[in-house]
Amino acid sequence: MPEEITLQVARYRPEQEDRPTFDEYKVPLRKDWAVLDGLNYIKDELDGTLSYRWSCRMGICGSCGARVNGEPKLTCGTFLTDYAPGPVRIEPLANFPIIRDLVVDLTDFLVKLGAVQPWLIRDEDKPVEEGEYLQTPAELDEYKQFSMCINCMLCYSACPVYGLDDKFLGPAAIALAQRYNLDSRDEGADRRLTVLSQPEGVWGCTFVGECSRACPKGVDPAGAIQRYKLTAATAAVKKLLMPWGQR
Amino acid sequence: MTTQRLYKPRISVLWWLSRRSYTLFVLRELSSLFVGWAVVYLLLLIRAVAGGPVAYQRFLHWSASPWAIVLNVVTAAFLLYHTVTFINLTPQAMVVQVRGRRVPPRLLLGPLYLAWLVVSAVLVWLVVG
Amino acid sequence: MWLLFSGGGMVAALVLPALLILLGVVVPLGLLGAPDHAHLLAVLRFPLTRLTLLAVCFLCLVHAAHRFRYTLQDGLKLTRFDGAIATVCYSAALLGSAAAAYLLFVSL
Amino acid sequence: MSAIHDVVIVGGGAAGLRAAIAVAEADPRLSVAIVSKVYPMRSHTVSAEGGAAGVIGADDTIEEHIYDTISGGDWLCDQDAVEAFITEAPRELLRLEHWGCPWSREPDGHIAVRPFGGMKKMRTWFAADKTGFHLLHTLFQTSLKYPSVMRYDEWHVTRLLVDDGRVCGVVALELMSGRVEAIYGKAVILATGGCGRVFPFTTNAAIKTGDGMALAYHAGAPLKDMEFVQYHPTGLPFTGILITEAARAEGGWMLNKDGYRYLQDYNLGTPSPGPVLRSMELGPRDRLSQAFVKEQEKGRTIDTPYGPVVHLDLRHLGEKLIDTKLPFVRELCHKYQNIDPVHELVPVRPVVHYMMGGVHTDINGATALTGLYAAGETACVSINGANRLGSNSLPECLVFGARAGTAAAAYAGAAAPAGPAVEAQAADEQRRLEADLRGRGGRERIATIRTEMQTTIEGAAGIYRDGDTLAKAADKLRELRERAAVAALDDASRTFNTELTTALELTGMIDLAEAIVHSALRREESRGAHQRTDFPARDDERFLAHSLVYREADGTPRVEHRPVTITRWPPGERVYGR
Ligand SMILES: Cc1cc2nc3c(=O)[nH]c(=O)nc-3n(C[C@H](O)[C@H](O)[C@H](O)COP(=O)(O)OP(=O)(O)OC[C@H]3O[C@@H](n4cnc5c(N)ncnc54)[C@H](O)[C@@H]3O)c2cc1C
Ligand code: SF4
Ligand code: F3S
Ligand code: FES
Repeated sequence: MPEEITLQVARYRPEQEDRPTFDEYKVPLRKDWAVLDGLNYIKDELDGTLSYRWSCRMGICGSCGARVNGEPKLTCGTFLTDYAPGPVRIEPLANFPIIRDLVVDLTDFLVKLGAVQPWLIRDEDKPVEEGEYLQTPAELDEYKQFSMCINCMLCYSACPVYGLDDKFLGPAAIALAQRYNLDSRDEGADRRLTVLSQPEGVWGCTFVGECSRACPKGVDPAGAIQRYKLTAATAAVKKLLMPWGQR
Repeated sequence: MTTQRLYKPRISVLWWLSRRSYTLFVLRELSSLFVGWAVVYLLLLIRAVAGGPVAYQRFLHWSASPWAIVLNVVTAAFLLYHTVTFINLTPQAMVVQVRGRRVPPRLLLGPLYLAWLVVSAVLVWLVVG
Repeated sequence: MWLLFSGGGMVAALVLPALLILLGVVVPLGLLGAPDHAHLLAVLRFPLTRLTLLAVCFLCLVHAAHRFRYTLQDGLKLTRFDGAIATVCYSAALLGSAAAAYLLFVSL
Repeated sequence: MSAIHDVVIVGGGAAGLRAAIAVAEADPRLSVAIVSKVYPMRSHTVSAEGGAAGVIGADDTIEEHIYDTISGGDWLCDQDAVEAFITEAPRELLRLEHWGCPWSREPDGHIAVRPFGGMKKMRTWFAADKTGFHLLHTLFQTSLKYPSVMRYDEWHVTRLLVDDGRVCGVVALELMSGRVEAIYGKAVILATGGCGRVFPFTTNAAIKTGDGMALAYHAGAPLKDMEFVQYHPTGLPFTGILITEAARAEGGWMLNKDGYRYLQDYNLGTPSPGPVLRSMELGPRDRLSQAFVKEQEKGRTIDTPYGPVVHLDLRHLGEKLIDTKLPFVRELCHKYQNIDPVHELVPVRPVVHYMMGGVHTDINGATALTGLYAAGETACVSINGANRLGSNSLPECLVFGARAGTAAAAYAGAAAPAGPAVEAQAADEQRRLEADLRGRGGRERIATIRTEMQTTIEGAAGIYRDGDTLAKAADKLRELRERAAVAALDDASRTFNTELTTALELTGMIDLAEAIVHSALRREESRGAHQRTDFPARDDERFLAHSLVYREADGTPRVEHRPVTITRWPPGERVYGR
């Protein structure tokens, strides 16, 4: 195994340049080093000006996403040896505005997340004193997969539709809406319907399916969206047939 | 005070060439053109049949011309691609419950392909008779 | 709309390949003798066939139109012209279906 | 430009979010700001795996959970605080259920509980082994529904504004733009988590640099019981990634080099095939980590490039149980260690995990400074004493987050706005950061100083400590404090300058390292996680007391002691395995 590997890291220094460029660094190639360890080595030993996000380095906080050789990945869970002998190209996630180097602006997603009302909605809250809402393991399984999203944004980076039209709600936001819709304790599906059934909601998705392939947590947002299309379409037909019907 | 200068990447018109999976996707979507053509072709055939034996012969003759055959071979390929992708994606989009339990997606593929075979066989039988 | 689209997709997936391969490739190449005219006419005149064929044509065309609309928009970055593209695509599908109806129920 | 709120909360982890919701529910007219250096859902709470304790079973009682906690903490807990905590924990966990947290369930739909280390009954609620993740996302998503809660995402707080002994806001750096702003609040709640990153080998995320503790310490509030640092017995070598205690609670075994369940040699009970509460592998963390060091001394550990390890054996649990109850453990082992615990032994070693100490608060989260509150790992209400029990920390964040929120709301409703003096302080701080960006004179790399600090503190304040080493470490840290103040910065940019924030974090961490070392030096006894080889016995005569550490004007720490609150549980022997 070679001793070193070259990382080509995308740099964007807004105070100095108009567009991203690449800088090359040589970092040690060790068996258990993730791409993130390589970046940390650069930051600590070679060049303190490189900016990127990370925190948990155990694949759960969702902050360290970047494109590694073009594929959206969690850099803490992607190993350098898999790319030996290199070089490895590291770029910020696609489809987001770049703030600096590997750091992208996620404001858009947070606005959309709020818009789908990702919280438990009840017609009537049960007082805490009366204990838990019952939920069988099977009911839990119904939505569990969609509750695994770590908001890492790899799916947004992979989805060409989001890249073309940033009004599209996007995979993770819709999957999270489905997470609550499918929760047996929730009664807010109607309220979310208005947001999700807009043209920029589920209908924006053309089922490219890349989102699910990119997702490191097996959330399958593509599946969530297609399933929701059926729900939304049925609701629309119902409304057409019974315009005055119950809510 | 500072001014924020975000770099907004732009997608090129040829984005779908940038990754193999994107290209496959666009090909899948383009199959729609050939679905359209297949329907038109069938309609032409029906018109020929309606027009009597002579018209029908003329149609058969025309359909054996090289360019018609090439077009139809390409169409056939796209239609097959459409069928395979469509069937493979169906379980992802649909959840089937049997006795309150979710059927594992893989198990759904079997019946779908079977249905395809059965429908095809019936059609062939109808046409060839 | 989407229900029609996916319904059409499914119909297209199940029905079209066999028909087209048979009638568009195998028969013209002479690998199989062409079905005779009387037989086809009989099959086509059967009312159930007419209805089914109309449904198949309609669904498949809608499916194709819908998909092609998005392909144009995304593939060529034409989202701005969505309105126009949509009108053209769906009109074409409707026209095709009307032609099918005419052929199946009037000409035959 | 500067912003004015009623309550400013620093930190968006479990404690911070719970506090924000508490304020919003107490009085919707109060404006709440959550200022966090990372997006709230990235907070370290996300990494918690095992679960959250709260009495729910029919066979369990509040009384027993209190006793487990107090004895687990080697009688250094304030008993009134523990009582309040244990009583309120179940209700907080239920509230979370009502907000949608996907707790694991029994077949009949009720909440399921699992055993945990040091607990006599099964009372740990869990969401598979991603409890913290689900808890944090539930809180974050729920917080989105309150219009009075405003967020400052990726704003790094660098200073507390203090007007005549009263805290009335913070100064923060917006990472994206480099702006430095004052964010005023009648009350400020610190919820910035622990400081595991002071140590070289830790389960803690990169953001756990103890900023809140350092901020409070600088502003004049004392820190409490800083010498109590929890080592978790099962971390993966190299990465320090945690293998949750739940792995042992479900029946995992600790084996030494000879495949022997060595814990039986350390007064922790006798082995039996299944898990036994408060015994063997389910003993408390301090005792398990200490047993590891003894095994190492006897040469019965296994050597690896990343130091000695023992083995965690899960193979007998079977694939099915591992996949339903410990899927994340399997995922982590597979990804980061390239082994499959269904068939292979997992190499583990003790790793720094949790700070029992923190900003000294009362039972409502109020600190020694008016208007300043603290909650979560950054605070020390004194429910954890000398050793925290696993799964007590998440409910602590909830219970005391809520209490601090309610108390701060009540205070802010009545308090007067800040005086003009603080504006000058804010301007001062702006100038300081500007100057840092223009260069600091020094030449040393931040990473060099950080590494020296980490090795120093690990050598002196590890699992076992002694007076001489601690005294030497204290000197070394003083020197590092000076070097860090001028360490070089490569990066002069204002946009997302993570080197600047790293430098700010480092100076805070050195302060905390000094606080740890000085508190440890003064505590001449062994208790819980603090083991002195030169004073191996517990000394209730002199040290049934909390350490309080204050910062002198020149930066040196001054340690005082104050008595522990004992109500109904007189100090006794810690008995496990019997
Ligand atoms: C791997 C692991 C597993 C664990 N498992 C369990 C378990 O199973 N059960 C259990 O009970 N406990 C567990 N714990 C402990 C528990 O997770 C933590 O103690 C708890 O999550 C701390 O929460 P917090 O809200 O206090 O802080 P955190 O979640 O750490 O949040 C800190 C917040 O403060 C912000 N912040 C920090 N500094 C600044 C600054 N300068 N300016 C602005 N914002 C700032 C951060 O952005 C962040 O939002 C575990 C801990 C670890 C490390
Ligand atoms: S759906 Fe998957 S890829 Fe998308 S944000 Fe969530 S975890 Fe990441
Ligand atoms: S990649 Fe995009 S188009 Fe749909 S299936 Fe996924 S959201
Ligand atoms: S660092 Fe947290 S997901 Fe990679």
